[in-house]
Amino acid sequence: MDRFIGHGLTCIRGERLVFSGLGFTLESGGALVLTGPNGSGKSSLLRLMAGLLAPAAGTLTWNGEAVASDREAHGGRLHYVGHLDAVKPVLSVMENVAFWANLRPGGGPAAAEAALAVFGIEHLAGVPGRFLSAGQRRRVNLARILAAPAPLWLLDEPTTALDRAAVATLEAAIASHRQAGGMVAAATHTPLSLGSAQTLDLGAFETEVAA
Amino acid sequence: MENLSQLLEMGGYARFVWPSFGLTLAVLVGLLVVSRRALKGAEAELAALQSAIPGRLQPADTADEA
Amino acid sequence: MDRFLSLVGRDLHLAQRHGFDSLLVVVFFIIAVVLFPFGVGPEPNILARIAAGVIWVAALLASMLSLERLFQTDYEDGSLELLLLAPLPLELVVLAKVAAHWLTTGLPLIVAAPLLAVLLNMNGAGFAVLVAALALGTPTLSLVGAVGAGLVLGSRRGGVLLSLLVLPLFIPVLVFGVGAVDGAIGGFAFRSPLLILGGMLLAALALCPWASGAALRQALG
Amino acid sequence: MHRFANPTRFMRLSAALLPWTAGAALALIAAGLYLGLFGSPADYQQGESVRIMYVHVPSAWMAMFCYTFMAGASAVGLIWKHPLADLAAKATAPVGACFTLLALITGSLWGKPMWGTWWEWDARMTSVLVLFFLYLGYIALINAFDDPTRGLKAAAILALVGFANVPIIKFSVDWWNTLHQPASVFKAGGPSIDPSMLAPLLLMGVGFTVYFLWVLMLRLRTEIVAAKVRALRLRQVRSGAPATPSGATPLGAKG
Repeated sequence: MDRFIGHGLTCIRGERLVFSGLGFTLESGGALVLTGPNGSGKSSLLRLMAGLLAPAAGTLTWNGEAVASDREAHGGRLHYVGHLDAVKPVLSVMENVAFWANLRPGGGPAAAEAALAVFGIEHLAGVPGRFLSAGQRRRVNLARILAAPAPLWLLDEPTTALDRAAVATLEAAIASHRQAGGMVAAATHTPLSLGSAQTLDLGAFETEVAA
Repeated sequence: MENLSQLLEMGGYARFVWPSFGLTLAVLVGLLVVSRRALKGAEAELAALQSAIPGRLQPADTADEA
Repeated sequence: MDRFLSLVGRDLHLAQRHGFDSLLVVVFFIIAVVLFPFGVGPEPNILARIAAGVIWVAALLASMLSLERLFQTDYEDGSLELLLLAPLPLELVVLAKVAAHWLTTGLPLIVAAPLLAVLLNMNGAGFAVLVAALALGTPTLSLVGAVGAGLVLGSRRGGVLLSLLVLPLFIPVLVFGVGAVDGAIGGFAFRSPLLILGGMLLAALALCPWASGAALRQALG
Repeated sequence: MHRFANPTRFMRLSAALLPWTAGAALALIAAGLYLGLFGSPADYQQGESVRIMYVHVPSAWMAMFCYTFMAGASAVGLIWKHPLADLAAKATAPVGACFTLLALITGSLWGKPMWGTWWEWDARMTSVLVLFFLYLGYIALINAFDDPTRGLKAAAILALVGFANVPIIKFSVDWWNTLHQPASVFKAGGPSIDPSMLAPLLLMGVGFTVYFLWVLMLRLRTEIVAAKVRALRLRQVRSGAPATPSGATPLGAKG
């Protein structure tokens, strides 16, 4: 049973205080949906959770241990899907996914192949990234997170450019990830149906401008 | 008078000594003027903004830490 | 170690798929050196006198030109975020990228240098030392350059800015690189400048990945 | 915790100190100039041209001092994340660059009658020239980003990397210089310096330092006021109030 807890988090981007005093608790099997208007800090919170951004105040702990104390370990237990798909135009779909899978424990070519199949892009395995549509690139990026296991998924607008069927596939993937004891935090403004998810409205933590 | 011309001549080195002192003073005064003007400009902008924004007189950013 | 090698391999693979664009750097290096005889005249004595300096300065400029792309493409397509989150130290990621960069740009420069030394009528005694000095010096350039390349990510005018940041820091490598070659040609000690170049490489190996990692973190933070 | 670093204390302190530093700087520099021009003898070798020393040497001191100060402030900013330290480093850079430029130009004006050339590739002048490039790089980097805090952080790292390099550059320039010019015509200052020459030199040195503090406070106040202006503009944008026409302001990175 893993526990990922954020406490009293404050985020400053540039000179703007994005949010302050924010807390959350995620446990194995749990899901956290981030909502709020543009600029309320959904992406910032996900980057904070990933460790890409350091909180200006507050702590993030994984099973009681501060995330900041061991960045590599934290990186190893999470998958982050940001706004950019990290698909290299000159590498084939398979090479793209396999590279990221190989960097992590438990990932490999076989897992990469299975992940492509889940998102219905196995027929594109040999196609270089530059020929892909936006939706296909997004599916390659999502296949990446299936290709190596990690307990925590951080998804920033994962449904961008996806069609109905692909969204359903993603929902199913998230459901089975949670069933296996994984946890998910996702920012989205299109409805993504995640059973029994907590919702965190970042609009509530919006604060006055800081100098 | 003789002293003054002697001073100005600088033992024949006038064209090296006086530019050195002159340039140093010019740069230091110039830097000071530019810095002061920037400060006055910023302060004027802040004052204009504060009067343009209705409501609180004292902006939140000068308040003490939370 | 496997992951380190797979990172190096990926960058080499990418370079190869791009048709070894990086070899253009070597072409730049050669053209830059070839310009000098047109500038200073074709007299063999003069060319021989300045050969080491010209080759080193051109090598400095060539490796600086290629540095801009070191992190830029990964930064633009989101790969850099994922590399930061990979379960291995960021310093190793930087080191892997620098290694790949050196293999695709520094190494070809070393190969081309003796050819240019011939064109510039350099004394034969300097050839071996020139190659040795470049072999010790160009990795230092790549390492120091990686710090600058990390710092300018996301700035306006990355390329010009990078040269302004990095070239002054390249001066020690230039001084001792040329010193070694001139020493060998003039018949005095060339060991100590080579040793100093080696020492600078070790210091750069220890410090630059760390500084470059800090630069990347703040670029993505 | 300096997360919401509160500049009010600095603003109050600097407002109180400004007139004093201004007065002290003016008095010290005036006294130094008087002694340097009237109250000190000419050098038996260099004649009256030695008076250039009273502006050249303090400028060179300040060039080094400002860089050290900038690197120290950057380290404080990086380690303790104190925003005032970052701003202090930023405010120092142009002052240091001015002193470095003065050291170079007055050195050149001194070199012409002494060495017969405007520019001698001697070790000291060359390393000061490189120092000038380091300042230029720092200033260029800090201004190269749309988000001001991003520039501050990048430049702080650069200041430290540059500072670590200063001794290496100095060492390599010395080495290079001894290789290329075994004997210099000019032996700096002589073994000992007469008290009548030391007094104006020290007065100018202290005067320049106080002047630096004066300008630093002015520039730091400017930075803080500018940050407040940006914060107000940001609030204006967010609350949808009508914007005042003057000057566009860069916004922080999007959330």
